[in-house]
Amino acid sequence: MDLPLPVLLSTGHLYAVTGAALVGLGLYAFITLRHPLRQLLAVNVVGAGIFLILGGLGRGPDATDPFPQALVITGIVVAVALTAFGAAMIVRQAQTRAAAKPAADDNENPAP
Amino acid sequence: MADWFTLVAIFLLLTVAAALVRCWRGPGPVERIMAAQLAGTGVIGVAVVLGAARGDAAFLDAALIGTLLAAIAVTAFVRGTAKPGAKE
Amino acid sequence: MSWIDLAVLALLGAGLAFYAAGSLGFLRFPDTASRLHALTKADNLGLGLVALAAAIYGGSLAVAAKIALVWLFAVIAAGTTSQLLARRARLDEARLDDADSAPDGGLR
Amino acid sequence: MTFAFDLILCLMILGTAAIALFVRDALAAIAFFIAFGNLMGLAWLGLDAVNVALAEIAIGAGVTGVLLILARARLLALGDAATSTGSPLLLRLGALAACAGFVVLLAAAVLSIPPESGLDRVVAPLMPGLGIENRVTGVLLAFRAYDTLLESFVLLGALVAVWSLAPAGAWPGRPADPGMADAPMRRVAGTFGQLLLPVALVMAAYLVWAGSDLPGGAFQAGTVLAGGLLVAGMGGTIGLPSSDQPLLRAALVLGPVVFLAIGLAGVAAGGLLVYPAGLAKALIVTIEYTLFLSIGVTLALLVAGPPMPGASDPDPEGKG
Repeated sequence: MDLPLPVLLSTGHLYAVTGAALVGLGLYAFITLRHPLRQLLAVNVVGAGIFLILGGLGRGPDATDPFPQALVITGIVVAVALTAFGAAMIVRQAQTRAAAKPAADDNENPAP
Repeated sequence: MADWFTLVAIFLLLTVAAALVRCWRGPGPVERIMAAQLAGTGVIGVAVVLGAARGDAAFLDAALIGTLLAAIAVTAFVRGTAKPGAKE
Repeated sequence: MSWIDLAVLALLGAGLAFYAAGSLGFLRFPDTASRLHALTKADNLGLGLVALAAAIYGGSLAVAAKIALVWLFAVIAAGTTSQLLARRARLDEARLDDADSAPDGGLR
Repeated sequence: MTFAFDLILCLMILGTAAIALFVRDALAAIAFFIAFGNLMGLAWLGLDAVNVALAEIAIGAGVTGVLLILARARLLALGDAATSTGSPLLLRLGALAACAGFVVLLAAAVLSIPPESGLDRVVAPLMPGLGIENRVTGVLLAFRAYDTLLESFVLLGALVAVWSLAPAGAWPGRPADPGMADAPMRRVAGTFGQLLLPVALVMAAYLVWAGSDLPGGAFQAGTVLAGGLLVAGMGGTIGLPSSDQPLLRAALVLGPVVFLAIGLAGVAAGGLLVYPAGLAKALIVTIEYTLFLSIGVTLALLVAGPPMPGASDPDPEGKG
């Protein structure tokens, strides 16, 4: 039961192009979003895109290349460590800001 | 037969998409986290089915890790915004 | 199409039906509790049926045992999360009704 | 047929990423980002890269999700709802044009390179020398062991950086109590944590042991362990240790130091990180087990965040 679907791209290329699109998406978001937590998300999307490019290009017709896999695993773990550091900095910045002006805190910030 | 499993994998992806529609529309935050969890269950289903389609038992390890960590996001979310040590 | 293939296909169909029902219910039901109901029960039954189909098709006992483990933990995780989410939803509703509740702690 | 699956999956990945970035509400963004992490795990399964799928699902859907949810909750408690506010139109248009052009160039470059698993043929003949069959673990811990060694120190460095963010006077206390204030929730999460932690330990040990021949490895196992520790912490089953506890610090540095020691000992066998002929598998498994413990504890503490003054500190001397 083989659906007559046109195979435009090889599997590797399809995922690699998706990775390229993710990199562009993440970059655009990083430039235009103002809030640091959202920019942290954008950086993660750029990273995921780059990993997908590496992984996609390593997917030959018969086997999957172990080298990009190893690089991507290392990249994912380092990315989560730096995301944790980024998130801790963002929270810490918000705390110092909140501590700096406790009086004007309630009415100035819009209720969520 | 493997094609049938891949077809099921595609349908499971579509149910994940349906869950994400609720995540988009969901009025309250609880719906959103439920949608994320439903996406997780869907992904676990797809991992099991894809493993069967490709005859690779290692996919089940991915599904197993998915189930173990499925509850972690929800547990973090339900804590709410209690300040450290402050009562709810 | 041997008998086993038919059984696998039937299980796949049933599993898919429950998945679809669960997701559709999650999409269409009016309030949080009923959505939680749809999400937790239907989806996990769908996963169980699909997993059973994969186990039968997989053939070896080790694969079937691991699939059973996957389903067991999925059910436990679903049970826990539905309890926690239901409690969270109730707390949020209680906080909405309180006249004097401080807005900052709310999760709206 | 598999092309249809890959195509739909890629479209969903792009869709969830776009929504995760541009939806107004912060929690919706994080929920979509968790779905994005799950779908990325499937993408790696689609590429038959199971080792990476294990890491992506454990980290993308697990650890990063918790990290962002806790960060958002803390920001909300400070009155910052982290909603994404737009930026001037001119900036948006300029950025859109630049990024679109960049994507076209990047895609063209990527399409000009035929996907090839060339290095697989280079690695394959060397594997019998190591005594393990998982080529990714072979690359990670033998052929490119240097990167993995540095990475384990990067993780340690990230934790030191996070700890350095502790407010004045909070050092060397405990991170903010991840437990739940609401009693019924704490009971449910507590019992779940009591069940999940041992299972996560067994699963992680299995992943490390299987990692030499089947997909798995220290990083995936460490992430599963971190997930188990976090759920147990949030359920109140275990308390987070104070940052100056000697046992904790030993666990943190155990992995990197053992890795470095074995690497330096390799100098006798011919060069940094060279494993003597017969011992390769034994050394690799030793490194993996110590590394997995350190990664698990480090990731859990990275998510828990810097020590906070408000956190209850039953034994102020930090004897623990």
